Amino acid sequence: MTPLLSVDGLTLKTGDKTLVSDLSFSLGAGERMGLIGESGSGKSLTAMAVTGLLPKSIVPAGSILLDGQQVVGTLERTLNGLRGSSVAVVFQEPLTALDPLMKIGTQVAGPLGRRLAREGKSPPRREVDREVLQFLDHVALPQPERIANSYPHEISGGQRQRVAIAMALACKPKLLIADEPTTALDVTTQAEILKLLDSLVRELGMALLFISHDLPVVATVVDRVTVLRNGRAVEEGPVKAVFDQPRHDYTKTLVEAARSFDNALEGTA
Amino acid sequence: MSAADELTPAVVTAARKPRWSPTFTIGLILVGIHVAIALLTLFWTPYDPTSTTGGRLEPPSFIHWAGTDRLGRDFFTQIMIGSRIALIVGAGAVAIGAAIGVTIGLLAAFATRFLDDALAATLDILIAFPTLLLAMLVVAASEGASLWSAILALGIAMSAIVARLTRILAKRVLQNDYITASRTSGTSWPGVVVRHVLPNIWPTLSVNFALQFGIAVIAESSLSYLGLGAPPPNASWGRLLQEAQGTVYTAPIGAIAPGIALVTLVIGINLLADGLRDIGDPTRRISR
Amino acid sequence: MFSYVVRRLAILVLSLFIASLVLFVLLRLLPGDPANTLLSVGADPQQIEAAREQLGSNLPLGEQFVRFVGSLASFDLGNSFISRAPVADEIVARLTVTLPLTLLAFTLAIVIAVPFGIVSAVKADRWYGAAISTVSQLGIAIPVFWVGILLVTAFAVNIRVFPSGGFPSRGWHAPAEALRALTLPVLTLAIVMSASLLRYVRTATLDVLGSDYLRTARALGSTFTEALVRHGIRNGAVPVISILGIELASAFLGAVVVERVFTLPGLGSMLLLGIQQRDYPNVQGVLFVSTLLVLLVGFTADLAQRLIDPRLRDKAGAAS
Amino acid sequence: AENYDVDASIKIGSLYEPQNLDNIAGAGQGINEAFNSNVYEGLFRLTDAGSVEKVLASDYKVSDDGLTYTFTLQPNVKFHSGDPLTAKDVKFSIERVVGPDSKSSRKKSLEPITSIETPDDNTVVVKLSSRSISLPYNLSYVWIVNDAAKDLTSGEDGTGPYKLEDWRRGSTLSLKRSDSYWGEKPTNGEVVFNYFTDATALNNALLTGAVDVITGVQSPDSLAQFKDNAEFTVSEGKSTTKELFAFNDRVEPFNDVKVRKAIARAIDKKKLLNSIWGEYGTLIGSFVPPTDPWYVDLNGVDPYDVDSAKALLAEAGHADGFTFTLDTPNYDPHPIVAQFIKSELAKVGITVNINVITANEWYTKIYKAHDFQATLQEHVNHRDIVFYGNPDFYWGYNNPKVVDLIKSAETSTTTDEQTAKLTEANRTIAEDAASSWLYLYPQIVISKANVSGYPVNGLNSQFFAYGIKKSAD
Amino acid sequence: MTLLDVRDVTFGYGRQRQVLHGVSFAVKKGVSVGLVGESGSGKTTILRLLLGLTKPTGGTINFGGSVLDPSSRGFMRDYRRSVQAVFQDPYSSLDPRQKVRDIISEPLQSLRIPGAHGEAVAAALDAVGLPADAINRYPHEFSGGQRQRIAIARAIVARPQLVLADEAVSALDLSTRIRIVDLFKRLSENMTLVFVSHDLGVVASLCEEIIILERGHIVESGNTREILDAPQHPYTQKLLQSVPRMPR
Ligand SMILES: Nc1ncnc2c1ncn2[C@@H]1O[C@H](COP(=O)(O)OP(=O)(O)OP(=O)(O)O)[C@@H](O)[C@H]1O
Ligand SMILES: Nc1ncnc2c1ncn2[C@@H]1O[C@H](COP(=O)(O)OP(=O)(O)OP(=O)(O)O)[C@@H](O)[C@H]1O
Ligand SMILES: [Mg+2]
Ligand SMILES: [Mg+2]
Repeated sequence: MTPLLSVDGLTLKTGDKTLVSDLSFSLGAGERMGLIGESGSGKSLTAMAVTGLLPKSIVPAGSILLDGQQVVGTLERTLNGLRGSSVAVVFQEPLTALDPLMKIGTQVAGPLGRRLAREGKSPPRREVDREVLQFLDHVALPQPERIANSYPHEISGGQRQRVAIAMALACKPKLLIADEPTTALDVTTQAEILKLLDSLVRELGMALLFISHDLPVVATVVDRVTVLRNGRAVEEGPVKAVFDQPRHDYTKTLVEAARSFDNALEGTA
Repeated sequence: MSAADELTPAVVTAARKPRWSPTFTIGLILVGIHVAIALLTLFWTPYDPTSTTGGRLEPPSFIHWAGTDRLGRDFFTQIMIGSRIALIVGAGAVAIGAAIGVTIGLLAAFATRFLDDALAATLDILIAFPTLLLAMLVVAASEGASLWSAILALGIAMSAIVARLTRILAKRVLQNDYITASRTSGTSWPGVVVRHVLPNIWPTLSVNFALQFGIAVIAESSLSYLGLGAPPPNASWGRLLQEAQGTVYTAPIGAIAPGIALVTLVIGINLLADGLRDIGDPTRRISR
Repeated sequence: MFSYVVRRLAILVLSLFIASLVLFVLLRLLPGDPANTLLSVGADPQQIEAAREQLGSNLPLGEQFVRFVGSLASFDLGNSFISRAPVADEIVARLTVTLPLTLLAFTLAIVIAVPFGIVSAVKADRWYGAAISTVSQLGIAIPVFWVGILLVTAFAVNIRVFPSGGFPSRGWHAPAEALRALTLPVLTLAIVMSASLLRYVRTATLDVLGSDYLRTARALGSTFTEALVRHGIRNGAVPVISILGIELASAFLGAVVVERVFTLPGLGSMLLLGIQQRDYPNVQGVLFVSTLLVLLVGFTADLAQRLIDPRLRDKAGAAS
Repeated sequence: AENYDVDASIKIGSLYEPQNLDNIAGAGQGINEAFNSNVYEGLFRLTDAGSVEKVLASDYKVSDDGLTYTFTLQPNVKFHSGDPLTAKDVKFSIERVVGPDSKSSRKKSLEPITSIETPDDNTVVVKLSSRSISLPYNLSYVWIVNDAAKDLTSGEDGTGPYKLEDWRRGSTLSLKRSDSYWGEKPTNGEVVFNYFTDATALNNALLTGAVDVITGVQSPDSLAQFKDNAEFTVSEGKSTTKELFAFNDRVEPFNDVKVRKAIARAIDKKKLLNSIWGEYGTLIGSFVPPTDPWYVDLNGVDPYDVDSAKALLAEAGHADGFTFTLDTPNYDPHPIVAQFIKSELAKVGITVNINVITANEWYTKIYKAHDFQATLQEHVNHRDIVFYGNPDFYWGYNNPKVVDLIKSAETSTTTDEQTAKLTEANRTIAEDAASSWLYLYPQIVISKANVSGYPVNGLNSQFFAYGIKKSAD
Repeated sequence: MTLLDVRDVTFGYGRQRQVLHGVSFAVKKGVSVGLVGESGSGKTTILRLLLGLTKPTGGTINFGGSVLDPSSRGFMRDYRRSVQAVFQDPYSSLDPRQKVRDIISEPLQSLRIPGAHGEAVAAALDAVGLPADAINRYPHEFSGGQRQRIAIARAIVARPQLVLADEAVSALDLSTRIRIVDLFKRLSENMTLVFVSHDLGVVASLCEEIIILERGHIVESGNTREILDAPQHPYTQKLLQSVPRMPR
């Protein structure tokens, strides 16, 4: 069976500068993979390349097969069909990812309506509204009606991030990409969101590409990781294997660092 | 792990040369030509600007490149002097607008909330005011209308806009942690302004000054066109255009040449401003 | 929202009062005597004194101001020193020229600037996007009156399709003629205004294009156009609306010049003439009315922004 | 154009919009243009040719001592409001002009009037304190208005061939033929004055057909399009407008006649006139235009001669020249004239500082306060040499001989005597170079070829519209 | 010896927004303190008070026996020499228009500290592990970790007794974070550190004492080890549970 996503020899350049080089990995349906690496290592660019939303100044080469469809060099129209149905993204910054001038309910209804249309259904407004509330409820937002009626600035960062997740979920994509979805949040909120994400992805049987620079965070939600450094994959494998026996020096320093903070907490330093 | 290996990536990405954009180059050339001409007129012009030796409204020729005016004076000489006037007007108005505007803007940025609110509201009212109309009034009425009254009026009209911009920029700078750091390093408020605020608001301000310069040049020419600007000994382009409007059939060059001179200068300045915006801040990084 | 409107109106009235005070003082500071205008070579000094008395321009300043504000409160702008006609009547008559001129030009400018501004931002990497942007640079650098002169030369003198100036004596009772008379002035003003407006639209569009919410919408399957329409218009409108307010004010300023170029009997020519003649009631009246209009436009722009942007609404609510 | 349209609407383009509608309330020259003999009539009228003819006065008698004038009024004259014209209206109208509220510049010339009597509805008797040979001429400026009229600044009640139809300030003033006019019926149905603020727009308006005739062409450059063009008629009339370079004769160095003469000789007026007016306009060498009876050509008194100018300056003790400020009104043509003077006088070592002022300031600073060294001004009036007989006038020329000549000319018994005296005065001021008279403006009227019958001289900026004919093309 | 003594300090932005409710704690010389709490709990506010940038609305702060009084110039001059700060965002805490030399020497100049400034700057750079030639460069030429080193160099150049750090490592990625934490650890041997962070792991590896803050109240404080091993307050427990761990 062909994997849901297979990235092969992906290279991203801007001018004569190479931002990501020769990156390959693949992800089967329902699989969960983490992309880790320090800031600027090309994680977000890779995610954008997968959705075909790279800035115009960045030129991709190589191949990205998503749900059987080539993404690199493909017409915008074809990609539009792919986005939302095969892949959906949750971005890092919850404040700016939502339209500040639109009520939450309306924003969630957007992707939801598109999915329903795709499925050939055209339910009445009331029906759509109800389903919006369901999704808000799904991401454990209290008082979904109030939230649906609010503007983004009226709810907290954690709540906004939940809304962003709800919007992505409303697409029922085969692959969910989460680009550092919790970096802007408090530890306690982060823990809640991670748990939520974990359970929802499982429940809906989606594949997950989880991006973060925070090893422990990645470890809590994925099965496999790819470690990026300066746009190159330096190591790849199951979470446990990579974190227990890192082979690459870079991975080693990352793991050591993470463990040292863990140890400090445990008092085993 | 030593600190040294941390140096590699960042330093490589950072060594970004200011981009010398074509816009900037074109702007620089246009403005440079005008500045050069203006400086030249201080020492030499093709003809004495007051000499009436030519014929009446001669067409352009090798002797008189842009022909002559009604009194037989060389028109090209007048246009050249126009460059000087325009540059003086622009620079003078910006200098006045900047001096008043930056001071008030900084005061507002540092003031207590109440005073700041009051100043901000006043500035808003002033900006809502048809300030240029008032400038017109002042010029129209000032005893012995002179170039300087036009410059002063334009400068004052400009200062409210500069003040508002300065206030916003300074407030933004003041939010940065380096200001707090500077305070905790024992630097006084005036020290903070000189060390941190001014250098950091300068790039944006200077772009704005360039734009205001262009606006002032246009405004002065409009005032002159309405007969409210620089009086006769000063060959302001606006006045040349106004005078030439009556002879547009017999000597069309008069209604065109000063206009082109004006437009090239203003475009040059605007392009320069755009270019400054692009390259002005060498510290700007591609992404953060 | 309601309390905001009330507060805003209070500020408006206050601004207007301050504005008229400034106007009043500024006008009296000007040298020159309105009585002079009524004289001609040959008049003798006693006549001049008589004229001053008749105008009330010999009263103490304070008294003049009290009179002025007092009559303002009863919507009376006084009578012209020179023509003796009620200022308000003349302003109303002249508004029938200036308002259509400004509003038509403004509308035309928006009609030009918005689509072209959006195209030049969305297609910034295509030649025509760059071309639009460059042409708008040119538009910003050209003084209004020169555009007027060039248009007259091209369309009125060379190919005589439009009148070079003036307004039909029957005004809007001859609508076709009146519109024809306004065509070139409106074009002149619109060309210059649309250039600067276009740049603001372009910037606002670029901001929207770089926004995360647009990226999010696209990442969740909306097409580029759909996302731009759904999210871009309102978000782009917020900064553009406040600029529109300022632009409308500058349109009025441009109208003064344009009315001069095309000899239109509008507020601008009334103002210029009033300044020349030191006809204080006229000048005061025009400036007062134009300040009122500008403030009202600003007020409307603020309200419109608040209606669109809930964040502004809440800020106001929290502060009050 | 004999086959003309009796109901035609004549559109007249002009630069002189009236400030208001009353010529004694400071309405400016525009009101004379629009209303004199069109809406209002006087007892007399100054014709376009420069003679004085009877209008509302059907006849008049002068007593032998010249101190009593008895006027008989034209019968059956009605005001536009329908009231009949009576002697009371005439008395009221004259008193208005000499009254305290009057801002008329003619007030002074009517000073000899001591009383006005109205023995019956048809007769007016005017008594004078001294002889005034110009009384009929001076009365041609006095509009006869209805004594019952209320608002004359924005309305009218005259006896003329036209009624005011509509006045849109800043734009147009329309006059409609009055059906109850006592005299000959106008040859058109309506005249509309279209006002412009600049000469170019005015020309364009004629060119594009927005107006039929323009009253005063301001520069020769626009004429190129109209001359040799069969669509238009260009007529050059005789003007009374003089461009004057006035010295303050009270102050150094202009109190020295040699300096004044030197300056007069240092300026190439021919070149100046050519610069401003091309081939149009006239040099007159004094203040009196050819349409005044006391005109003589005085160009020879101080001809252009730089060398003799220098010599005169040296004689006056200014061999190295001197510096003075020229207060220049900020409107055409003064600024450009000032620049010409500056460059001309530079050749004889005199430095001119040009100080640009507004028209308003001109009145305050120069006309009232006499606070100036030299200035530029255009003087539009007919027969205004009398100003040189007033030592308090702004230029401060004080020659007792001229004062006396001008005063006694007014009390002359015959016009010949008056003419002789004023001619003498004219010659004297020229010899004194009381001022420097730069040139006489041309008076150019342009119309569409199908329009005729308009006045071409425009004396005192009058523009009689009743004879204008427009052929039905 | 007690360096800082904070007593019943309350603070509010404006009348309604009470941010700190009677906060009391002490900082002893040589004992670094970690201040932990969620976003908005008042950590930065406490730091601003300690820096004398704002005045408490109630309570007092004592430094070396005298009351911290921001309006007293004489006191503040001495105080500034003793207390310096490092901030969270390495991008906004350095003036982009100043060279590293000017940035680091600013406290020396402003506090009129005598002696060769050049040497002091070089020593500070060396202490934070930056090459000596860094002084002629601008901040934007450095990575986030390096910038934070520059900020630390500025804080220590005048040899203060107390350094206050506000989320000084939160913006850095993991590998850089550990190195900066190591640097702080080394420095805290010579001076006292008050370290504000929401990251328990960082505080645990750096500070001997810990103060847990919840919405302007101190809910728990004391020896770090003891509290982490046996958190008493439910809030502390929740915090501790939320920290993601590496798989074992
Ligand atoms: N639009 C762009 N044009 C040019 N270079 C870019 C652009 N966007 C990002 N880059 C560069 O590409 C590199 C990778 O960026 P990317 O955003 O993928 O990093 P990241 O791994 O997501 O980092 P972070 O953890 O900070 O989000 C960086 O060096 C960045 O400067
Ligand atoms: N200038 C200010 N005006 C009004 N309220 C403020 C201001 N600064 C902070 N606050 C409020 O005070 C409270 C405490 O803020 P503070 O910055 O001290 O929190 P913090 O613990 O540092 O949070 P973070 O971890 O997000 O930095 C917050 O509710 C915040 O909204
Ligand atoms: Mg990223
Ligand atoms: Mg904080």
